[in-house]
Amino acid sequence: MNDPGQIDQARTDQATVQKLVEEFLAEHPPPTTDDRTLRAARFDAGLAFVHFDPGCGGLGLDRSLQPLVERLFLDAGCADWSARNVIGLGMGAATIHTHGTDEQRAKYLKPLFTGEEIWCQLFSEPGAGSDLAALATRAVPEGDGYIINGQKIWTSLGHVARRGLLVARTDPDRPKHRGLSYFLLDMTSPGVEVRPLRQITGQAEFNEVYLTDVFVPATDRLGAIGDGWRISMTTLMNERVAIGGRGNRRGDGAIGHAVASYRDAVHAGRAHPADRDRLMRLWTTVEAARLTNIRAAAQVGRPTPGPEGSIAKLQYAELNKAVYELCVDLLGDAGMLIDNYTFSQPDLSSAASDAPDVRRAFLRSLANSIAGGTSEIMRNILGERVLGLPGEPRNDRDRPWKDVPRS
Amino acid sequence: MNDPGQIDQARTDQATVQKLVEEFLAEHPPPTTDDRTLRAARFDAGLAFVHFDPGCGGLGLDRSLQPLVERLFLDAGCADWSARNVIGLGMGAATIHTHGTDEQRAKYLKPLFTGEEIWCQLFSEPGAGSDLAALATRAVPEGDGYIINGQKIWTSLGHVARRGLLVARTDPDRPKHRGLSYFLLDMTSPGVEVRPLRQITGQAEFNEVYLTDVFVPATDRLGAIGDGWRISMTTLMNERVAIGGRGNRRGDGAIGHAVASYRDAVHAGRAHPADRDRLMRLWTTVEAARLTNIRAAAQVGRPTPGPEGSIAKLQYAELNKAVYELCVDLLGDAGMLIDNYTFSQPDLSSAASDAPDVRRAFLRSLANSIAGGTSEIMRNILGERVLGLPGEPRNDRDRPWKDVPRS
Amino acid sequence: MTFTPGPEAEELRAVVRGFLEKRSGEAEVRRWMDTDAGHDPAVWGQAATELGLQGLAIDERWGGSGASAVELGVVFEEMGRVLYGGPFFGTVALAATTLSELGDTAAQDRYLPGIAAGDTLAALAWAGPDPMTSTLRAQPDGATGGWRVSGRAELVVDGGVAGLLLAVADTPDGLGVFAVETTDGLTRTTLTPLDLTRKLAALDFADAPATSIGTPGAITDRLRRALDIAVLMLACEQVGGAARVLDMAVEYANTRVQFGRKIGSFQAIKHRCADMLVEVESARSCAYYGVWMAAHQPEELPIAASLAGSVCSEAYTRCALENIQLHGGIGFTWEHPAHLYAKRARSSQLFLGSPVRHRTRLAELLDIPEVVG
Amino acid sequence: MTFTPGPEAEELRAVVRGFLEKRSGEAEVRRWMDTDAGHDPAVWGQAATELGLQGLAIDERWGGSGASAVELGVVFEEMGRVLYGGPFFGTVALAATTLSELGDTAAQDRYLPGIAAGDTLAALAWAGPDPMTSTLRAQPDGATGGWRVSGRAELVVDGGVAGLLLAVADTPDGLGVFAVETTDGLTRTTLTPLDLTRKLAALDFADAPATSIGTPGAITDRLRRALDIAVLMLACEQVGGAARVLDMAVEYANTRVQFGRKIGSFQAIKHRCADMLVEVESARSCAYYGVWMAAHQPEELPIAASLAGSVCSEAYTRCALENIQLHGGIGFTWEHPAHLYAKRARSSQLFLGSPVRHRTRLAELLDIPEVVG
Repeated sequence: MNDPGQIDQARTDQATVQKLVEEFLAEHPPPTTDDRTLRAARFDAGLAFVHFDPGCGGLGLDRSLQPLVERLFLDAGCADWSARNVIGLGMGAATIHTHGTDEQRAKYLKPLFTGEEIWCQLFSEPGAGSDLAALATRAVPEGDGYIINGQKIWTSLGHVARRGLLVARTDPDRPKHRGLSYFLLDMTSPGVEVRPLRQITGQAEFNEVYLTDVFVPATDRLGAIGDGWRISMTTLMNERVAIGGRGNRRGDGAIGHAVASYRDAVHAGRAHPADRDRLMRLWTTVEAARLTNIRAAAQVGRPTPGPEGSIAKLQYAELNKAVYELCVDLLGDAGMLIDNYTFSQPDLSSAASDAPDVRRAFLRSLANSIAGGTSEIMRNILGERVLGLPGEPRNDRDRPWKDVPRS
Repeated sequence: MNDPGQIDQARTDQATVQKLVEEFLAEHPPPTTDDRTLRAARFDAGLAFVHFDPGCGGLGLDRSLQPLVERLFLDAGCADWSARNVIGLGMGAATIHTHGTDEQRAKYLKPLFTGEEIWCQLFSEPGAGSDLAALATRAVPEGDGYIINGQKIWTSLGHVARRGLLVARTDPDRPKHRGLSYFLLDMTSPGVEVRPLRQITGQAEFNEVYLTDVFVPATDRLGAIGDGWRISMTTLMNERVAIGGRGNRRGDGAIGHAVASYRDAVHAGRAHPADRDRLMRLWTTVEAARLTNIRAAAQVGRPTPGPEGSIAKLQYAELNKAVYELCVDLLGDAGMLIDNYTFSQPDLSSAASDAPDVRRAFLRSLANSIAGGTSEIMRNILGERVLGLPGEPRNDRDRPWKDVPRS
Repeated sequence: MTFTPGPEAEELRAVVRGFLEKRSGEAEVRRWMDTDAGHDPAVWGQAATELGLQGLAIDERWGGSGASAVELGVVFEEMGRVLYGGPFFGTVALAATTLSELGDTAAQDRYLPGIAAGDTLAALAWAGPDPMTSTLRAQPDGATGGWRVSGRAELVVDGGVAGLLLAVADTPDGLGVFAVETTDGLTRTTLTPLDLTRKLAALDFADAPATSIGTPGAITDRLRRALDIAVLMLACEQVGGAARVLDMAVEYANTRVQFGRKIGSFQAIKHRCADMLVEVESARSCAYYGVWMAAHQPEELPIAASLAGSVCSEAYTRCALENIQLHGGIGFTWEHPAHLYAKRARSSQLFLGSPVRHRTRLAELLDIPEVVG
Repeated sequence: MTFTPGPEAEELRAVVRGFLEKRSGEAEVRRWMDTDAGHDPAVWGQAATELGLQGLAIDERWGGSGASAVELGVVFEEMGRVLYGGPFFGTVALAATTLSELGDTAAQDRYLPGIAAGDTLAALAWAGPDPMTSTLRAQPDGATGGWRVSGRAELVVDGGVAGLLLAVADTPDGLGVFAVETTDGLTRTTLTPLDLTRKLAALDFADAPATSIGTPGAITDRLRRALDIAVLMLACEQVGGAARVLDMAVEYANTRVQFGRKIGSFQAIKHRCADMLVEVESARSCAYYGVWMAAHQPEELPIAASLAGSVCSEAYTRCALENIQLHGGIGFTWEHPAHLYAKRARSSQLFLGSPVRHRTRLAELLDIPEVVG
């Protein structure tokens, strides 16, 4: 429950922030200001991440104010970088801000925000998906740094990223969660090889990243040795909020495509009387999920996203699949076709298309309940960390990592 | 896959059995033969359970022929005892036939079949539901028998039963599954107290049975000491088939009520355009389940029901709930009412009503996915024993029962 | 936009919760559910005089507190949580709201003070599935200058105990609302409700003398608005109940041991609880959004009401049935409270518009066409 | 009643499975799915000449084996299991069945031997969602005594490679079926199918010369019957595919280790597999029942076909999507076969009547009324 005093404070802050942004925009009119220049100035003004510390792109305000700021800049016609640098903005910045040294914050946050440096995430491995803490990529101390060897997978933007959020094992003799460390990897380092990973749409949004004797200086380790798991939680919590929290206007996004598909089908005489309730059932569930997101985002006084972010992630994933499945059904025979399966590597620089091929969108949606934590893992988190139910019996938690069975 | 030779044999047997029943009915015309007399003669003729041994009410034929025999007798106008002595006929007979001594078979099977002796099942306990093997009712040897103490629950027909299928713990120092024994309990024994258990429909179909220093002679132990778990599996497998295997004609049973409810709703102007597909979706699923049952029952050459019976049980339970939920929805406002919540103890002697109060049927259906093994347990069985997936890590299987945590 | 109830509403919640836990615990609910009255008059009186609940959203000029739908929603949420059996829904959500919305000051002067004081029990009666198409009939009574109401209302929430009946009836000029206070020409038949904690009666009006509230034919929009607010109060009740059964399920899963483990450690149970949580939070969002819109953006009320009306009632039913399943056999017994919630959920799902009807209305409001032929 | 395929059918299954595993493994399927032809002519020929699959259900007088729908169903089940990419569905399930059912012996003499021998690839073409309401048009060609077919068939299974096209077209006398063998007046456009293992083409007929099969206006019932049999063959394919993805899921769940355990030991996975098993067995029952009825109780065919048409396609889709989920990321890659099955499932769900259309037809057959207004 929110504290009354905090809420009053939040209302005041909202007005303050609104005023600051207006003044900033008056000084840096978006139509006549170069995008990167504007973003650099915005960072310096503390309007990049208002909940970050002053000097780090923020003003030390409440996290709940950030969506308002973003909206004000978008409404003023500024470019939307949320997709193009989704890992950096959505997860990297908060992780570096929370766990970084002053030097690391100074070095990485500004180019991340301006878009000069795109970030990617090097967490998952072929043998460590849901069980992320089982990862096997090794980081061995050498000189004033570490030598990294291993293979990462599901690296979106890996082919355009300048930097990567890397978790690697520094101590295989400790239990799995306690032998990990977190690194900020320069993707241009020798030994980093990025290979596209073709997915069921024919495209390759993701990559495999092979790390062979890659040197990372000790100054690019984030947090303490062995603290990698705890730090990666910051990244993942932010990821779930970022995934679940998309779309802010009623009827936007996938459900909007479904409404359009339904109208088309009715118009073409393809719709079935039962389709309307199927659509409306999804519409109401999507709208409920959207409202829950707004409620969660409006919670003031919480420095980081909590496990409730898994509600949004879970709903987003399951609903997106169901919505696009409906879209394909509404196509009738044309649902047996697709625009193409041509191989390509999107860099996410164009905003999401207003009218995607819904068949492609359907195929793509199948990853929603897998990437960023499967729906099964989300339900574990909700059950254990939100509702307080007991965990399963584990045989992998307290043994040295090297002794735990793996596939 | 069925063996070709077996299938040919089955076709011959079918004709044989049909002829035997016709001859029997000519000799004992149902309209002029007293029901119990007819059933006694039927038992002696081996037409009670044709797959049982000769002399035990059977002819040693394949189990798949039994449904045919039942149908022939019903079609000839014989009384249907399947509900009135559901435990005895559905589970008790097969268990006694499989595991009993010659004396036990001779003593119990005939009065069970004629209906002279109604049977009940004394398995579940307040602390042992899904985890049946955790049961705490003790059987301690004394003289030429055992003294039983404990509490059983969910005993349908307990208030009219003459005999009970009882599982009790004979050795608390052995692991849970290995310290149990199986008894045939005379419900008129001193120390047996049957108390009705009121359920959410207001009725009490089930009972609690308190056993206080009840003596059971050693001759009424079924099978060996410590063999209770294995024997109870025979009972449970037959139970699942009995529960799932109901209803043999297309459109019979709950789905028939739903079709009628839908017609009424359409007629009264209460139905919604989406209701028809909702009904038909259930109709097709019910019909598919019915066909799967027929397929399973037609499998020849299998002496006892296998774990596939859990498919039927699972489907029956989930579908029954969904079907009656639809029936209530189709009532509109009247779904907010019920005929009554009056306390009563049904003895199942009347055949299932053709037109039950669907609101009551809905409430009753909520037990379908609990009684006789929850749907969760059915899915465990299908996953582990049909599909061969690994079990969960267990801490209760190999320790002495007395050391295992219980609630 | 923030539509979560604010600090004042949360303070109110704490007071109401404390009161209901003390005066309407499970034992009280069970004791009164077996009576025709369904509630303890002393508790009702206390709610009115000490807490001012009946008058919470009634304007101050009629003895109320003039609070908004947001605060009233909190009260319904708390009542839903404990299955409070008094005629609060009929009296406050339906009758008082209708009087407030219809804006007939003479009727308000006459009836609202009694409701706010806890002296008047009231109900809204109609015939047929939807009040807006009620088939009760009213005709002017030339002799008295009043009206006469006829017809049978098959199912009236709190209709058995209400001294004041507001009958929605058709007239030659269109739909009207009529106050019936006498017992002349009125026959009440007590019904057996699926949900024993919400009393139902059938009412037969036979030329019952009545007073018109507002002008027949001119009250349609206002009545529709009153009903939408009532739908939202029902949604709040449903959120309270759904949250309560989730608590109950989690508590049991954290206690019951089978196979040597707490059953909540099994994914079959844990994931079901997680899905219930999603349902509850979805329902809560829709209900809170709805009452906020009722209070602050009335033009959004129709969409918000039907959104809540469909989402909250289905969420409650799913959670309540899941709670029984999760409890296993014990949840199927009369002695365990699980069934009381399941019956309330199932029953309230069919009241004031089924989910599918609310979704159809939403589609109409959003101009999403139906499929013809 | 026993409707499980009998011993002869099971012997056939063993032969077909062995053949397809050897000649149409995943590598072959992938190689050919990137071609327009979609299949290896050598394998097609071998299927016809060595195994007699194309002619299995064609009468012996035309070089077939005269087997029933039960045996043919087994072949489709096995082909569905490996996603065999040859034009078997168009040629056998649609064209040969239509020729067999229409009973025009001249046409049968002319076309069936070529199909049975594996020399003729064929397809059934229509315009619009349902062949029974095809909007292709045919008119008599006074000059030749034949017919001319016009119109665009947007989506024809195996239409790109078929030398024999059977066009369902409307005439002044009613619906007819017309054989088009020439390339005059015919334009084929290759389409990109969602399911690359089943080739699709759009066909434009512009006064294409054609021969009528049977009498226009008099073939409706027979064509409907042929389509119902094709629906059942599709259902058998779906059962084969669904069973295969279940196997794949179980195998992975029994192999993949996370959190120090095989993932199949987690209830979240295990129960999902159990639900898949229920789906597969339900689908299998409906498909087997359907082909049995087609062979032995033709009056039951319409109900049996639409039952299978709705149940099997939904079961396959659910299992195929679940299989991807169960595999996690690897199941989302192009290199893993999971997506091939998902695409086949999704695509065949929309072919020859969607599940909701089949359920609507079932309701009509069972005289279950629709809701008007």
